[in-house]
Amino acid sequence: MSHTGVYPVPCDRAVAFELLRQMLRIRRFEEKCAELYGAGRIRGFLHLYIGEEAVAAGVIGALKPEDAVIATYREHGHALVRGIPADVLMAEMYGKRTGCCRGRGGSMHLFDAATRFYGGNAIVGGGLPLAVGLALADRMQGLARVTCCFFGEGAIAEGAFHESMNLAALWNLPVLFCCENNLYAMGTALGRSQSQVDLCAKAASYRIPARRVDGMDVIAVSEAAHSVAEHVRSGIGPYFLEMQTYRFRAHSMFDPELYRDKAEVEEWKKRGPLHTFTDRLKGQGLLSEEEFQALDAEVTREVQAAVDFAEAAEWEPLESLASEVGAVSS
Amino acid sequence: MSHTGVYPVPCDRAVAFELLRQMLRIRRFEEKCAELYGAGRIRGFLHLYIGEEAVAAGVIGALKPEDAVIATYREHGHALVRGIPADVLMAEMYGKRTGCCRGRGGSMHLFDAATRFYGGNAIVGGGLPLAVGLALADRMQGLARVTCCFFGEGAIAEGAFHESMNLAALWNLPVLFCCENNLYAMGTALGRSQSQVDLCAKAASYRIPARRVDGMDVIAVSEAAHSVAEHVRSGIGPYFLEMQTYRFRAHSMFDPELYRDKAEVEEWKKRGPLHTFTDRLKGQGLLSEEEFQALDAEVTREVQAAVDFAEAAEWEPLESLASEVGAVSS
Amino acid sequence: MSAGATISYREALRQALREAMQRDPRVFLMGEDVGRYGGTYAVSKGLLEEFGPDRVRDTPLSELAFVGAGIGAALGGMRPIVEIMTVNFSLLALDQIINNAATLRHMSGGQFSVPLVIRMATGAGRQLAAQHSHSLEGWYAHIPGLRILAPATIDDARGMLAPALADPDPVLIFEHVQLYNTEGALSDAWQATDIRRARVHRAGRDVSLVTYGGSLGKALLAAERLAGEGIEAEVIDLRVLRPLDAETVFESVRRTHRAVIIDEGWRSGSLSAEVSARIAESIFYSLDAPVLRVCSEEVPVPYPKHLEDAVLPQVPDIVAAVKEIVSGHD
Amino acid sequence: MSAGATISYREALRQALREAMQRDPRVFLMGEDVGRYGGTYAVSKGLLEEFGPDRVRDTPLSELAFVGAGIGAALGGMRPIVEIMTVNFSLLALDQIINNAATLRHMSGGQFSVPLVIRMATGAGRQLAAQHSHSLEGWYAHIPGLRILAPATIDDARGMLAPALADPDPVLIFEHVQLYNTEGALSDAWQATDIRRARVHRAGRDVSLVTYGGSLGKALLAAERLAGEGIEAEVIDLRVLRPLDAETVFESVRRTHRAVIIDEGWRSGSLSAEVSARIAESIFYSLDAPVLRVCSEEVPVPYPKHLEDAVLPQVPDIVAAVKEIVSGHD
Ligand SMILES: Cc1ncc(C[n+]2csc(CCOP(=O)(O)OP(=O)(O)O)c2C)c(N)n1
Ligand SMILES: Cc1ncc(C[n+]2csc(CCOP(=O)(O)OP(=O)(O)O)c2C)c(N)n1
Ligand SMILES: [Mg+2]
Ligand SMILES: [Mg+2]
Repeated sequence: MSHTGVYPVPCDRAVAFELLRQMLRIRRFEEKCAELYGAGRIRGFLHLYIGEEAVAAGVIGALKPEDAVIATYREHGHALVRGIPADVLMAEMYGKRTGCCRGRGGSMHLFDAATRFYGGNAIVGGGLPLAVGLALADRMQGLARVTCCFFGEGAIAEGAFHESMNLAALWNLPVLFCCENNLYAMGTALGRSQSQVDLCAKAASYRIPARRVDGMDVIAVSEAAHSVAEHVRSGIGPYFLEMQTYRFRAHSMFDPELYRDKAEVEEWKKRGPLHTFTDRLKGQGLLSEEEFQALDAEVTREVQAAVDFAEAAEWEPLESLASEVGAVSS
Repeated sequence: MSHTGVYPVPCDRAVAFELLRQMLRIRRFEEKCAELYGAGRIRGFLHLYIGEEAVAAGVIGALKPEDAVIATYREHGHALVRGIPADVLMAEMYGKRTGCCRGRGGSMHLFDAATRFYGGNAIVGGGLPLAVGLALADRMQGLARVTCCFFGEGAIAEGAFHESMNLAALWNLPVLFCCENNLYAMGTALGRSQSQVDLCAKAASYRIPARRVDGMDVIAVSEAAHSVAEHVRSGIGPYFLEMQTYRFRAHSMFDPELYRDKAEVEEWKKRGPLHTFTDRLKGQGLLSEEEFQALDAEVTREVQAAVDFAEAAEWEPLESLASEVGAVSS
Repeated sequence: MSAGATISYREALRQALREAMQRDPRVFLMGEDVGRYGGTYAVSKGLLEEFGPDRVRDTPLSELAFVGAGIGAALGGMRPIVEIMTVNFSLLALDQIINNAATLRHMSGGQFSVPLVIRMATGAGRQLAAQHSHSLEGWYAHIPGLRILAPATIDDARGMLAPALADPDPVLIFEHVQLYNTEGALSDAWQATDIRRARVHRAGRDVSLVTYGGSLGKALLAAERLAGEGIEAEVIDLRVLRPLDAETVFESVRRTHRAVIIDEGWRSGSLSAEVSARIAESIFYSLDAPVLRVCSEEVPVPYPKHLEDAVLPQVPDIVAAVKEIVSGHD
Repeated sequence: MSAGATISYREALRQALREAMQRDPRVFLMGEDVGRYGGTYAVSKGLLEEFGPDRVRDTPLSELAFVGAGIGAALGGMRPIVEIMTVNFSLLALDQIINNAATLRHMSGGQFSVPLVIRMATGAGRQLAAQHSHSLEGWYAHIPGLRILAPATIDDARGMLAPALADPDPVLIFEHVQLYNTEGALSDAWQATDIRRARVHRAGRDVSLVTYGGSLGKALLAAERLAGEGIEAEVIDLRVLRPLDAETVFESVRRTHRAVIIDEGWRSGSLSAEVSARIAESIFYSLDAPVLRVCSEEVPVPYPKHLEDAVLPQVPDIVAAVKEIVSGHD
């Protein structure tokens, strides 16, 4: 099912260009975040998605506005592609009151009601049962919507994965399970966390159809996502999509990366989703270097504007600390 | 893999007779328990194993004294076959101080250090991680012992099952996973709890070898258990054994059995492990009616002696209430 | 159901469920064996027939996932009532309750809320031993973002569900197992049940007995006995364990100058500690005597009746505690 | 390691681990990323190289199963040290901790015990937001059968592990995330660390400040400031949260007649409540003023620093509380 190589981009230029643009937005946004983290403007944990951009761009690009998305703590890319404006996101990264969560969530907890973006979850596997529930609500309300749930291959070892897959399959719920298999869960390689490293075989044990995709190839991801999202939307039941990808950066900003070889990282970087796709578009005459530079400049401006917005924003006032807590304590 | 029917009993008479005796001990012990429950001598929850005797008799008969056993809240049969004396067990059912757990555990929490019987667990799936740990300890200590873990098919939906299977397989641990598939978890039929009702297919997704056995045929169970226990003992890794069986009684003493047809129960009773095996032995000339009657009388005496023992036993004194609590509270 | 009729606590709960489902198509009930089995404590008996399997939804044994699915369904526009069979199994779902249900409103900066009701049976007294006798409602009351209710009366069993469902945030309802069979008359007040306030059940001038749930009956019995000895105890049913209505307690203790708290939780860290601490910090100068607590002994609950009785708070313990501070040093 | 040398809290923990594994071949360390990654907080860095992958065992993301496996391994003769990366993830393992680790000795009538040590990071202050900032050690202290330790000093970080491993029953050690980088000199006393007693850190006659873990430093700072204003505060580090050494607290309060409890847990139902309640019930007549508490605000912990700071107990809050009762009504 892997589509590596330089087969012709099968979609029209506008679609391809949009995929490129989304990947570039993620890349530039996160590069800036890393810089801002170093400067102490962003704090807490910061998990970069760099290297994995094709996954969020390809999958979320295949969803409809009425669909729902659930992601992990490595979700800046998903939030951006889903349509949360970069400035509001950046303000959230700073913890400012104009952030999408009024600053309360930060990097790991991005939420947006307008785009049905249900987070941002810092508990590995924590989003899976929520996705089942969102899909259940859709089904009970007769809404033909997809709930798209992202999680890492590390989450597959969790009981939450098992229980959620079974429930979704048992009740034929419209969940698109998107496994971002980047081969590591922090420092733990897939082979040291799973007795069965063929993740699609796991899906089969719930009778959930599964497909494996080259997660470094945004076209392959996008094509697969379009087709399985339609499957899910049709009401037949859930689908499991494994995207084989790689994170180019450390797990978080505290990770000395003792567990993998530099050479392995370099090898994967050769397959980097941005430059391979750019090359491919250029090779097919769909993109010129000038166009790329113009796009990059536009994206860079967007990111800089987001930083300016975040810098200028105010802090949530202390008096509002206890608002938004549900049953307020006496 | 199912051996129903009347193929010749392939083991020698003594072995067959012992299997029959163990099944009969369970049956008579539990019939008495049901009676005592009605009389208010046994309290709390009481889950009868009647109908499933071939499983405990066959599997535990295949273990060695140094092996470990973990069971569920439906474990009187396992405890009896494993060698906890009937009188000590019955005293525990009463909650008396001469019970195997000094009365603290009762029906759902039978334990015995001498026979490495690690309970009795009233949390569905709660014993599975313990089994993994016992097996890990054996492996780290270089002991070629089997940890045999019983659980119902209902437990398979729990995250604990998934995490434990993966861990055991990943670390090649000597766990014998024994699934007692009696088709119902309380009132929930297998098909309403699992999207994939082929349970051996689930085992495969952890790369754990699996075998399905007719759990109403004690010889089939015993043969399978002998062979897979050797596999496990050899250090290759865990094994998953599914025993297809049926409980003839209600889930517990409070269950009105609204969820299944009387006819279905009657159909399964025709395959009752005790009478089919007795008939088979008789048919092959390995057992006479007199011998059966003598055995039954002996077993009935054993159970009556256990009742007498329990009746005569004293209650644990109140002063000892707080003993056995670990870090004692100030 | 009109006021004045005598019904059981179980029936009151069932009427509340039925009414909720009749009134609002978004309401549904989900949990283990709520449907075909009729509910472990028979609370939901008959509802499957009335509302069908979509709205009275049996789940597999997957506490983490189906509680999480309840949260997701609430996010998705439904009004789920999730039954966790007993509090003992809720530990498996705790991550979803604490890290998602209780935090989503806050983390999302108020964009999302989780209008979910979780019901569960709690408490000891049925000789179910250590794993099936927890009283953890006070423990749950530690978590900001949750509302914790403990209906102790027929009125509250009947009346708390509707306002709980109307709450935009998660509400946990703890039903003490010993109450299901109790009977009583519905008062006129049930329709105006207030899930923010404690209730004074019996007026008295000499001491305030503060309690909730399964212990209310014991406190009332103790008050009667004390009355026979000329001591007039006021009895307060907290009803809402979080957020605590401390003011009602304070108002009482300001008059009686003495308090005894009765709580089936293990003493250390039970809700009784919080009530005592609130009194000590807020109305210290109103006190004429130590604030005493009658709680469970700090041991896992043993199976035999005499030991279980010794563990749980009993009427004579309450009477003794009151006498200690009423006749004592002041 | 000789006394007098300056080391970090992290290094003290590591030395304790190394020594434990050197001394006893039954001891091993197991948890997520304890090996190749070097431990999330780098506590176990270097131990994999020294002891090999069998004894420094990376686990998959399966908190329930690997904690349960630790319990099983302890039953099976090993002395496991299980690291749960942070207390936030321990919720997934709670069933095993409460229903197995804490109860097995009791349920088995004393036949089995669980000599297991579980270590985890706890606490807030690093801007990790709502799902990664829990302080639940006081909450765990509710459970009979567990011993709960909170090393607040370099001595305790170095000295608590050995007696914890020598304990035949489960011990949970909570390491506050803010302490790992703190440095100090080991005193002569560390080798005789007593895991049953609280410790008076600073003598004082006017008020008793009772605290533990990450708040000890704040209490000591507050005491210094108060000393500048002529108020001499005694500072008590509880160290052992269960079973509580209330006697050491009582002894202090009997002299100072005033107490303030500082606890990073959310106020309602935190350990501070238990300490206050114990004082109120046992030495009420020694009190000259209300027992006050300085705890966390009852909201999920927000990401931005100014809001997080506002949630957590701070030195000025402690100073203010003391002044309220020292200059107040008496
Ligand atoms: C339940 C839980 N356990 C542990 C952690 C700590 N942790 C955060 S991310 C992570 C690795 C997850 O790996 P994976 O699911 O593959 O996602 P990736 O980070 O590779 O995107 C771990 C162990 C956590 N957040 N939640
Ligand atoms: C975690 C948990 N959830 C729910 C229960 C209540 N319960 C007890 S037995 C049971 C059914 C279990 O079915 P299965 O595993 O098939 O075993 P069987 O009773 O059929 O032997 C349930 C739901 C429990 N004890 N533990
Ligand atoms: Mg990964
Ligand atoms: Mg079953």
